[in-house]
Amino acid sequence: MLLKLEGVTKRFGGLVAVNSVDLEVEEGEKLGVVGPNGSGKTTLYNLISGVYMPDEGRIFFEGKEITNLPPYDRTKLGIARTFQIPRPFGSATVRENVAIGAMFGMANAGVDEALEMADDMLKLVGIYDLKDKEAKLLTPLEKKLMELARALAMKPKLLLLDELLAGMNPANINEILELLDRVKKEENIAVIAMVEHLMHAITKFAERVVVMHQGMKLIEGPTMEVLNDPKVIEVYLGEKLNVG
Amino acid sequence: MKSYSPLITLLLAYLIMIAIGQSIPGMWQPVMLVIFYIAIGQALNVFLGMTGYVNFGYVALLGVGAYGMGVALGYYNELGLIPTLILGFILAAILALLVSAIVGGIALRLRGAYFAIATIGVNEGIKYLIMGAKIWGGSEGIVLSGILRKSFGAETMRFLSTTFADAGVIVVAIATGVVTAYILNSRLGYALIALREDEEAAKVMGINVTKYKQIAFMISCVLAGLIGATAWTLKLTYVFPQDVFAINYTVEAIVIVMLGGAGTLLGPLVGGLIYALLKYYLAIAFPGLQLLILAPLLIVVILLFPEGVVGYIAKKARGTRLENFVR
Amino acid sequence: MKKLLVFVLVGMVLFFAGCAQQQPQQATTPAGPKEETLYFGAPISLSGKFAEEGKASLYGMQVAAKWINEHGGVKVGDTTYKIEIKYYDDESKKENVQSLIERLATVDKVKFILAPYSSGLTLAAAPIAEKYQVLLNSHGGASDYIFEQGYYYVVQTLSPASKYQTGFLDMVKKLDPNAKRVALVYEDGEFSRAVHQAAKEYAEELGFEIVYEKTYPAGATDLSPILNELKATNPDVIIGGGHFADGQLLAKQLAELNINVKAISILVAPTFPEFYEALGNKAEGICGPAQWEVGARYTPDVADELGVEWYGPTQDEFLAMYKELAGEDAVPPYQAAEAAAAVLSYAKAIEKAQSLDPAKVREAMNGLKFMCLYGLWQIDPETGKQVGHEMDIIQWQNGEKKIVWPEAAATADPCYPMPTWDEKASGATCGS
Amino acid sequence: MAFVEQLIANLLYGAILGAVYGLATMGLSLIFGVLRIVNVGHGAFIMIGAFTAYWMFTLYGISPVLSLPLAMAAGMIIGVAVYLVVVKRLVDAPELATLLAMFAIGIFIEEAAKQIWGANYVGYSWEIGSISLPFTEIPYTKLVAFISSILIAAAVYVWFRKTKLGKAVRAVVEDREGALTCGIDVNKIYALSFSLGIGLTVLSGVLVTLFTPVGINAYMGGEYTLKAFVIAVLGGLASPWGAFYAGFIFGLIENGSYTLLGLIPGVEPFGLTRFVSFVVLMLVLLLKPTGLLGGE
Amino acid sequence: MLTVRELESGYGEMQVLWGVNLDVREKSITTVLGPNGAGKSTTLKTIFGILKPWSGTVEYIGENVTNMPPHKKVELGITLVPEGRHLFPNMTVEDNLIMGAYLKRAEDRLEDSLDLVYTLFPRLKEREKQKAGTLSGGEQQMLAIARALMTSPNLILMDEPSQGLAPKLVKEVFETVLKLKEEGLTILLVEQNVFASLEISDYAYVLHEGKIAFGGSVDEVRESEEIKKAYLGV
Repeated sequence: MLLKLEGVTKRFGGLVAVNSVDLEVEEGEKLGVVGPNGSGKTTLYNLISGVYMPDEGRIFFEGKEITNLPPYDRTKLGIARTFQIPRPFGSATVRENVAIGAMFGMANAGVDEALEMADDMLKLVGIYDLKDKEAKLLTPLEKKLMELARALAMKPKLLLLDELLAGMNPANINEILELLDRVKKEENIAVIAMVEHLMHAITKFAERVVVMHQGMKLIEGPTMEVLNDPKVIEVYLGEKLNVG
Repeated sequence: MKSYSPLITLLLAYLIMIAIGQSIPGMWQPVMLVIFYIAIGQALNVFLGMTGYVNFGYVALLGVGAYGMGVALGYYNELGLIPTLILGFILAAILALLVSAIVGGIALRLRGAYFAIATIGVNEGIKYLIMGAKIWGGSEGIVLSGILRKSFGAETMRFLSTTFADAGVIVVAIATGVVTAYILNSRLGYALIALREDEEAAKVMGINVTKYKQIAFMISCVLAGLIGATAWTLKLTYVFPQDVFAINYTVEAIVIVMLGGAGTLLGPLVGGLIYALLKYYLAIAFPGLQLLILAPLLIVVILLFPEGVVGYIAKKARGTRLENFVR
Repeated sequence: MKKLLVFVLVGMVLFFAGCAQQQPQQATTPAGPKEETLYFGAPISLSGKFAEEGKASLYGMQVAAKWINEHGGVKVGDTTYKIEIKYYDDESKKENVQSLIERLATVDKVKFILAPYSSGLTLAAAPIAEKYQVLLNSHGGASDYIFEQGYYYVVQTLSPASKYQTGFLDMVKKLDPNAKRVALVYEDGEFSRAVHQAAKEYAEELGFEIVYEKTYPAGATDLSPILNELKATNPDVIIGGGHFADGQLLAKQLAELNINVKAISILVAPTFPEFYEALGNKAEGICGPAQWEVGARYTPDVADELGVEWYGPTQDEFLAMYKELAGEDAVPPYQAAEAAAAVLSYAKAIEKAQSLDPAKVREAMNGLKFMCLYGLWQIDPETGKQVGHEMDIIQWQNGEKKIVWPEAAATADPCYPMPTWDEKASGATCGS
Repeated sequence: MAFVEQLIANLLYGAILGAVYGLATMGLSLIFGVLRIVNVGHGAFIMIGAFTAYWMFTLYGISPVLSLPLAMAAGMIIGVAVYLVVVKRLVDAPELATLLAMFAIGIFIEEAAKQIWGANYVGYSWEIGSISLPFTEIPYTKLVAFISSILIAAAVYVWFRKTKLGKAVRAVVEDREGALTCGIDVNKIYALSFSLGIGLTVLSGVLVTLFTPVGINAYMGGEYTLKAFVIAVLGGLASPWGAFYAGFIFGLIENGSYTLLGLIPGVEPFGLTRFVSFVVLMLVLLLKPTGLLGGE
Repeated sequence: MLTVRELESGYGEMQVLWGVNLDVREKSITTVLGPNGAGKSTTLKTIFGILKPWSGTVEYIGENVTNMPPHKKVELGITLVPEGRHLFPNMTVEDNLIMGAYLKRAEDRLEDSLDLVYTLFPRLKEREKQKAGTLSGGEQQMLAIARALMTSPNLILMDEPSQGLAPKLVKEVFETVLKLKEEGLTILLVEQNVFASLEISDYAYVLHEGKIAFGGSVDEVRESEEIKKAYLGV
């Protein structure tokens, strides 16, 4: 068991953003988390990556409790993430951005090593040409790729992708999915990807899907099974959206 | 980009300045003035430039550094010359560390302008503690030249307050530059850039932002303390609380960093040169009117180069061969 | 890049403006075979906290230089030197003072420097003056400790801090043997502390009882906590103050809190006309130590009587020349007179030494004793401290500053005890 | 008993002084709140107000109370001018750039004032009597300063809460983009707030002289700048009301702690009151980092 | 009604729009679709004037309004419902609405507008005295739209009104948009929710990498399978 959440709850004032969620992720697993905005997905990510501490419940990573561990210590254990709205270190170059990931992530590399790793990662995601550009000058798509490279450079065991694919066109999506597949196989990274709309992408990518609804886990199971579940269609997808 | 080549530019600039000071009569003190301003800019830059946090209490660190050296020379001079000086530097560093640990521990939890303004009372606070509680001579300060003359002889005293003090300022200034260059190329530097740009994201990238902020803050403060110990105590041979906690040095250091470009290695050098030389020559050309002229000039520079002169040049130089030498 | 170009251009223009200004002073005037210009250098606080004092002292120096030039200059051998003051603005800041002293000593080749205003800045100037072996004549740095540091090239023209408040105590003791209770309230700064520590010791020597002693920080805007406390101790005499602003405030709040005593002496502030302007007739009867005051009875005749030489303008000449420089209504404060005296002492000592070598001039100063409008000038050879000059005590009487002590210099009798605040509120003045 | 009387007297004076401090900080907080500009030149504007009161009184015998509206108007004009010439171009520049610009403006004003008015310390005497209390005397001028401060602060409060323009300023503070969509001319609101902030600051300069009618000088503002910043932080920085209350507290601490510190032998209690203010600031930041009354 | 030609703009040094052409007809709903980062929001912000256009023109009923600041545009009857709502969280619902009627022209119609808004959104009337920050997400979106209506607009630019709302609420929002059209307003909509927005729109544009890749009536867009595949990610 790589990651385990037990009854995790997070409240903001009166609002219960995440309500008693249990979740288990195996090493090297590909999991999709779906749900509309406001269903608690991002809060869940923030709880796993340590941006927030849960009000109730416990979180384990490789059997070790990390419930109240600060985010920078979690990365050292092997958790990495991207952001829904990319958060590059704007005035640093793309290469430096990715190197920062290598330096302070699980890879824990020295400066020279990190810069080399950064080059490799940039080649991997295909934006090596942009390495000397200031990160703030990238297009949103490029920023997302850079964030992916930065997260991969951390050499994580668990990679949390927050709406990585949103806004990409199908060709890009396929490329990224292949890339994730390759990385996952080579390095045995567990990937949790989170999506709002792109159902067909999730079907291609995830082996298992969790649907979030109003802060709670609505359902979880094998991807196709879950997405065709009438309950899911009713509360989340609505009648108009036809999946698959 | 791991590169120490901008350091060449920096060291070269120091060499040229020292050469000018030594060869042109009357230029030595102005050069020392410029170096003093560059140094306080550089030491501030380690923190302000790389984290974006403005430390308004900055002068307090110069002040406690000055006191560290002053206390050693004034109260422990029977140890002998060399041990007293060593003690002086150690005390300066320790006092600066102590103050920065306390102030940093409290104020670094605040962000942006809140941090800046929270630190604005630091120098006043320490000043009034020293004066009110009559610590180290209270408002009468420590006057050293007589003591030094008595303990070590007139020649040594003269040597200490001129050659040695000047050499000390230069060494500290260059050390500050080297430390800056080292930080820029180290994990610390990358961590600082990351947290300056986006603290939340930096945390998730594995950066213990509190730790790195505190480290940068303390490095900056210790360097400031050493500048105070050399440029003030040794060179002026006295420490008066009203003098060493004057807020205008903080503001001047900020001006220098901003003029040159925050977070760049050469920024404080260029900023210090512009600021100190402008002021010096304006004071000579238009005595009494120099600040009246300087103020609008500063505004013009800010309007033209919001990112500082070096920041501007570095941007323009990106991709050219100059790039390696401007940062 | 255009921005950069503009910037560099502006920078260069300014730089050359600076250089252009330098040129004339480097070319020494080859006016005549036996006439040359001799520069006295001065870092002066034209900006910053000592700007007011700085300006007055500059005028004083310029008046003295002008008088010397009009009266045959300074003669060394066959050469007659015209005196000119070479001054820069030190912004009341220590780093600037050091640079400027060096510039004066090296670029301008000045051998005789008039120290900056205040003890702190004088102390900052001393190591550099010592390094270049140029004379530093303090006309605004009163603190005694400057002259206890063992500097050889540093001499003092004004009376040291320890002498400021002693005359007042002498006066009170003479006028009223029953006045015993003395309260001290002063600014917590090195200068006023030096003044009042000396005053305290002296008071105890004279048999006064110190009933209260507290300081307030520089820049305080409300002294009521300290004054409420002081009022309860019921003193006969109050001594205090520090600089200008706080002295005004002290007097103002003594009035507001209706604290009546027989005599008050406040450091620095009462010597300025603005003191009376600000307080109106509340200033009546308030005393203060002054290095000099308009009306001081130092004349060539007095010098004759004492058997010392007179040098420099008479008071009337000085006042007239000061007005020419500073404006029609300008009345010189003591900062002007002491600065003038410093210039005169240089001229006198150079003539005595018959040399422009600072070491020789310093040597000559040891035996120098003369009187000018500022009073006697004589230094302690050991330390360079001023011993000849005496402080005056001034008192506001009927809207005018009068010298009331020492008796020899007095222009009026002391008004003692001073009127109460209530009496003043109903229009009473000293002498009415 | 003497101890208690002293304490009461000091607290009374502290409250009066605190009200003046509070008002002298409101402009700073307002400008920071709306424009996120740290006005390090704050004191220079207080100085202008002080000179306004001084000149009006000495030249024309105009009572400082009547100088209040005049100073406000003068301050607002200066504020608009500074805004149009400098600040407007820096609204979107980094925080530090504006800080630096304000520093330069402060210096410029001080130096210009020195050239125009000289570096003398001047003062004026507006004698309108005083109240005698058993343990101290309070001049009516100080009471006038106290009451004016409270009234002006209240007026500003009402203006912000009830008037359309005041609400527009709040709207801009709360959400600039939202304000744009309502048709609010954000630039105009910035200019207005800036000039209002400067106006209040200049006006507070008059009140400062009502409390301390002497020591008026081109460089007098520095003292108030420092205090204003400490008070602003205590009050939560962006909130003019917070600043006003914090000024009160600051005045009480500064004067009130004197009596207590006097019990410690061998120290200078007056100097230590300043240290106490600093410790209080640090404690507040430690316990409630957003300031005593900060909502953010 | 609104004609946009060769519009270019961006943030700082980064160009986002590379020549956008748009037409909005009176009393219609026009939708701009496109992937994230294509420049949809940037287009609206530039039209409204929050971002300065680098080049190109914006015409509104024949008048060139390219460089007109936002408040002048509000005066002409253009307003924006910004992405992320941008309410005044510490002001009451009522004050938020009153701020909407800030300009003279709108203030004169304050009562009428309030009536209209409260009829459209009875929930807001109930919460009149509540602070805007305490409303639920759906209510906040309603308030944002209501506040825009208070400016008495003719043309409303709407930026992702359904963002972050549960599917049921999304439906409600789109119904509201339709209602506004029935009230005679013109709407330029930016949406990620392709299906829902196509359903209510009359015209649609597809934005791709800062340029208009396709534009036309909703039916034309629907039919163009290729466009769907390439750009809409459907």
